[in-house]
Amino acid sequence: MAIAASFEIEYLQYLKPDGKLVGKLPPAVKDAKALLPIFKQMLFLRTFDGKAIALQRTGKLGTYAACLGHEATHVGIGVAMRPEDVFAPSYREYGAQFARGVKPRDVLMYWGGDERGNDYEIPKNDYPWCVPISTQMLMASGAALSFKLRKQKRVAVAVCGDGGSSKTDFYAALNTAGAYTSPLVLCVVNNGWAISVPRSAQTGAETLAQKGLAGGLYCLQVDGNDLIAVLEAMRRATERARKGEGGSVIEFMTYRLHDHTTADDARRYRGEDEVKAAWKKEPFIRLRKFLIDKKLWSEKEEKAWIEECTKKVDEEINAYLNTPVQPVEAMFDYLYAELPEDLQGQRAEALAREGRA
Amino acid sequence: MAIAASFEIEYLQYLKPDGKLVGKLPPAVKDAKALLPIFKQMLFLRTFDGKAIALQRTGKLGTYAACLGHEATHVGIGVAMRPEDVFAPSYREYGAQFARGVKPRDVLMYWGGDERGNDYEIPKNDYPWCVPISTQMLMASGAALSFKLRKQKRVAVAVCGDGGSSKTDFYAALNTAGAYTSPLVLCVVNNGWAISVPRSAQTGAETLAQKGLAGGLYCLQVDGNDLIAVLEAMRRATERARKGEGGSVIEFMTYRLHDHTTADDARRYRGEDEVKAAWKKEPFIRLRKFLIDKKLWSEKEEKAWIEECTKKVDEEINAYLNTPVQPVEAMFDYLYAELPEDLQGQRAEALAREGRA
Amino acid sequence: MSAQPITLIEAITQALAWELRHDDSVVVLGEDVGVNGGVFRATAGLSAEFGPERILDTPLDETSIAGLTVGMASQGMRPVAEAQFDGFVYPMVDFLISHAARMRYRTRGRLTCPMVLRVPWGGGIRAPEHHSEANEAIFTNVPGLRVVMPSSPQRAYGLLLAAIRDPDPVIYMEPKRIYRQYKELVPDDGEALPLDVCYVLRDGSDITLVTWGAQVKETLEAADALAKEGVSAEVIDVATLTPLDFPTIAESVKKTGRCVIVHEAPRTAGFGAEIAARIASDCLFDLLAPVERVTGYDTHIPLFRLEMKYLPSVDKVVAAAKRAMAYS
Amino acid sequence: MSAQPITLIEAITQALAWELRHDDSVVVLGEDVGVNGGVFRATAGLSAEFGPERILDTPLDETSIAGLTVGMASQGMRPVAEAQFDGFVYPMVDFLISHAARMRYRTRGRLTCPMVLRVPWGGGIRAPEHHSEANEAIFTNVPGLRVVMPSSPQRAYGLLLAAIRDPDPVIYMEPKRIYRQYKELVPDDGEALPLDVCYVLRDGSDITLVTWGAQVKETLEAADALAKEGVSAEVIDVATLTPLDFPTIAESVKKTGRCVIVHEAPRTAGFGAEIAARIASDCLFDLLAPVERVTGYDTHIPLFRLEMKYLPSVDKVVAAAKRAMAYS
Ligand SMILES: Cc1ncc(C[n+]2csc(CCOP(=O)(O)OP(=O)(O)O)c2C)c(N)n1
Ligand SMILES: Cc1ncc(C[n+]2csc(CCOP(=O)(O)OP(=O)(O)O)c2C)c(N)n1
Ligand SMILES: [Mg+2]
Ligand SMILES: [Mg+2]
Repeated sequence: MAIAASFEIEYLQYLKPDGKLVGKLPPAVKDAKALLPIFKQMLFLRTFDGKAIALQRTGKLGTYAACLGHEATHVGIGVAMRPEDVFAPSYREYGAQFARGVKPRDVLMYWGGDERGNDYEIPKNDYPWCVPISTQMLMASGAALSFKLRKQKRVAVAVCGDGGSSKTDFYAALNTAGAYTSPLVLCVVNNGWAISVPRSAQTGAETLAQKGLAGGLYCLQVDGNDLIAVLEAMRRATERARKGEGGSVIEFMTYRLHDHTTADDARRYRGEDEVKAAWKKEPFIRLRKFLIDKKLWSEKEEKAWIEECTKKVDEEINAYLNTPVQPVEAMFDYLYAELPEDLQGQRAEALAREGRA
Repeated sequence: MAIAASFEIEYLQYLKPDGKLVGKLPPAVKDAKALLPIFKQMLFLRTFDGKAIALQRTGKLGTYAACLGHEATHVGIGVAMRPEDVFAPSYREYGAQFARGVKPRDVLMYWGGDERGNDYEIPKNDYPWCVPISTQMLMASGAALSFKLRKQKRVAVAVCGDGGSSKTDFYAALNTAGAYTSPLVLCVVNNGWAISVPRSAQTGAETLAQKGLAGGLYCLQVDGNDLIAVLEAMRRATERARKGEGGSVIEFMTYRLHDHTTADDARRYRGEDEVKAAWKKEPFIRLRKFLIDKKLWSEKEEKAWIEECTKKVDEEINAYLNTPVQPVEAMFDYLYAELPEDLQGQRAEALAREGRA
Repeated sequence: MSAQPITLIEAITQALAWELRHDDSVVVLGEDVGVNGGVFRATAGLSAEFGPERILDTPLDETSIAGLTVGMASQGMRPVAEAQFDGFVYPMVDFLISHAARMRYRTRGRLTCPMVLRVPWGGGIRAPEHHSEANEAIFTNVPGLRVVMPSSPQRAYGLLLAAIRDPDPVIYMEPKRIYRQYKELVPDDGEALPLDVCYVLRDGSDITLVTWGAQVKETLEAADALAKEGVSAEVIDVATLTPLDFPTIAESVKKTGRCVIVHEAPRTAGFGAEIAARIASDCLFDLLAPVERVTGYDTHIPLFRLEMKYLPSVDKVVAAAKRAMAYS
Repeated sequence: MSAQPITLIEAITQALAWELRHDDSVVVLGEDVGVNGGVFRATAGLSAEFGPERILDTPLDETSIAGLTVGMASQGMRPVAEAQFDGFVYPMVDFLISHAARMRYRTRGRLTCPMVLRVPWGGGIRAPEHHSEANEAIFTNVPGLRVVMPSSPQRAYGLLLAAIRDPDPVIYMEPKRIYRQYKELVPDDGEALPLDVCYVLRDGSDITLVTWGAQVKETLEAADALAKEGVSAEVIDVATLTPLDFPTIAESVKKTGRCVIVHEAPRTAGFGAEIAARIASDCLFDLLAPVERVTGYDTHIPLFRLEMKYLPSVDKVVAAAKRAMAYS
């Protein structure tokens, strides 16, 4: 039997759900201490997430997509990047965005129905939240190509979900990254569900990581609830990219512990048992245990830190709630660099309707 | 190192370019004799192709896409199918279509600028020529899904090129076939070029066959100039499909010996040497030698058969040339099952302009 | 007769269920349409009644949905696909234009494409980005399609049945803002409504108000308001945009001499332009006043803090009608 | 000054080369645009001059082309993408509408999308299916885009330079039927033409003929024919469809009182509807005759044996103008 090609896809896990290390620390985490600030970011994220849900429930926010359970993956992706890199999120990766400088108030503004949530100062070149599934993956491929053409040592990192890995744009992203050997890292956050559709219904592929083979990319599957595995996967992929060795697809195995969004009711389509089991593998338990075992963290410190987080998030919420609505002409003023004459009448009409002629 | 998944992609070749058998005949070809009628069809195809090019050169046909060099793949795909199966061609696979009952005059009508070329009686349910690259692949996935839902033991077979394997629709086709385990055979005819773009620029993937892994499909790479390998690959894939085991991607390695179409000039972008080398591996030389070695064929027989082919093709050309143009109302009469009232005025206007009010 | 009055979206579910029961070749497909019953619950209960082989969850890809739908339709099934929101139809455009609209034309009738694409359409529900678009104009310049938009539970039921039974592809756009706005008795009798008719919802003699979809409500309210001021407005629900029943509109405008067209999409090159253009051609000498369009502005519908300022409103319609009435 | 008169397509090549030379951030991408120089030869010679890092062959996928283009543009490059034919832009629609047209709007100006999509447009060259479509209407209802169509070598040059330099996305549709129809001196001086102007190509007093793209030629010929019969026709080349310079059209129609709009796309909901609608609103009382549209029929452009019967022609335009002249 002649063989045209053969492949192996590696699976990375360092920290098991019980907090025990498998083997030794990988190059991405030379010192366990380095995990501490990231763990604290994860805690901040969870605090934020809970408060945002509460805000929506009380009518002060629009539909909101929680990130409960994804914290290791999201924050890990964000901290693994350099400031000059470009991040292309879907709509859930606040953890990565916070690590890059986006403010919680921006997130709230966006879900609060205000475009200014996308107008953060840092990170200046990152992509805004992206509602059309996986189109960010392909835009990121364009960004990566632009880095390569301009000989910049920058990496484009994009995130989609397990559902998003079925989208044609995802394939276009990996195919173009492969064709141009461009510095692109495609992160597939496999949280088991795309709204009500389970991972098993999305594709016949055994892993989502292997989709990268379709474009000749480097493929990895990792435990996305294991911060260490996330960091190591990102190190490998971004280093390859920066060295000009091309793109990667990384599948992060995690679980969506919340409803899809606040507009969803997951009880319609998934069992309690599955969720309960997933709670045992969520990313904090193991990392907390690991850090406490190493004497790097304590319950007391955690309590104090969460209080700090709460205060900070409340400040952000207030900033959001106190931001006045944009004036009506904002509808027109960001459409083109200069408002075309053809639209000036409509703008004037809108102003006149506000008694601001 | 933990492994998440591993894969091997087989390469099939039975008849080497010099006509020597590698190993023994595969299950698809129990008896060498069975190759003879197929070889004759291939000869018919080459006769037709040459005449069609000549017709275009003399202004009697529009742009035409030749199939020179693809005969083993095209005819092999066609003969491997059953009448009740459905075929979805791109725009070049006359060999497969003839095997299924399409008439040469239909092909000529189509390239001659007449929609009636798509209105053949047999095969009633096959898809028409498809200009938007690879969209036929996804329609075929829909057809395959419909067979599965209706519990029909039919297979949908679709063909695209190496260029077409970059198209998002191709990925959608394989992903949906995998998700639904539907009876779909995706044939990628890798002839080295997509107009001026070489295979190497389409993707970073080592093989095009491996793209099927993205959807968990059965993947094969075969020598597409080796009729026996083509037949065996099709046997495997259609049998799997008919048994409910799901879809396949087969990459047929061949070469486009002609310009992309009669509107193209390949000398602009590829060297003579490459073409010369490819001529040595084209599908007739080896098969003819094999059949003559087996005493199943002779030069004399070939000469006689080609004369027959020529006569038959000329008849078809005459039928095409003698078909009057459709009346102007044909523009309207196949748009909806019944012409909506809103359009009747325009139809009347068009008739009136012909003095046929 | 449905024992209880039902909403527009319930009427859609009722029509789907009727046709699934009566025609084996009908299947429903889309993202989350199965067990979950669709994000708007249009397919609620269908999976339980008809099973996963008739109600198919699809992988998350609109190109796939469109391509599978065309593929199935051309092989004799009658698929009813759902786009989860208006903003997600763009990846379907290629299959709709290049294949659905041409299958019959291209093959001289050998293959056809009896499919429906259901699209929850339009703004006003405080939804995220891309969940509020009025993009019917993408399809109205495409021959071979029908573009249909119901504006009441009864019409939703009858027009959806007609759409599914139609031998050609239909884009069926559902004004999501009025999915649950009010209830109506909708007999579950399998009676389809014609797809080539504009509905005169209110007779009037002074001015013709032409609209479709969610704006039917505001337009009827505007007619009420105008009536109080002594202006008799005729209200037409276009219902099927293309192919258009223009004679009904023309007849009305010839009678009233004035016309305001109301729609949610951006004004420039919105479908209102077509209606105004036909009036300028066929009713020119009947017009007493310029034809006005009350529409969304020529900008993207803003996120929800501003969206109501973007949408046509009762007072915008009334103001336009009064401007028209000032001519005599 | 180009020493020799050049064709429209040569003017496009000249504009691309100028801008590639003068702006490092400009790159060209598309299928076969590299060594092959494009299927229409619009990029002939560019790969040799600027190399494969500025002139990029893409994999065969229009979604990829659109997505890469938006991705590059939003990171500070100025990509000029090519769709090989009009019939292949549909897979690009999602990126153009959902991202290109909204990048600035969505981010309040933080990111922008200075890109151009070049689209060989329209019929009449005896090409295969999907190589002859007039689909500008897909884009004209989309805020945030500019839709531009040149109709002469000089305008092709100046408008393409403007399109590339424009800070927002431009769909630049090239009437392929007149790519090589005639030559003009086109100074290679890097001078752009304005994108917000309709061009009055011929002054007249009896009737206004409004058109764009390939039909400019037939329309000018019709004006000649009408002149012979004593009818003075003003001819306007719209050139930039959106945002539209309607004042130029209105001024003319107010003067002449008659208007015929000529375009190749299907009539219903074609862009001609918008122009007619605006006339019905803003010039109603100046009109002496109904506004007529001479257009493609509301059907797909047929394969080439019939296509000339589908397209607007000189005599169709003349006949419409004469019908308008019959009113007084
Ligand atoms: C093109 C498109 N289609 C449909 C939707 C509606 N939608 C929003 S999120 C979602 C599921 C996404 O699942 P997945 O990719 O797994 O990401 P997750 O939400 O689980 O993070 C769907 C269908 C959308 N936003 N865009
Ligand atoms: C969507 C689309 N884009 C572009 C084209 C123009 N085009 C026709 S054939 C072709 C190359 C196809 O190459 P390949 O898929 O390798 O098939 P081959 O012609 O070699 O058989 C291109 C770009 C098209 N027909 N459809
Ligand atoms: Mg998911
Ligand atoms: Mg090829």
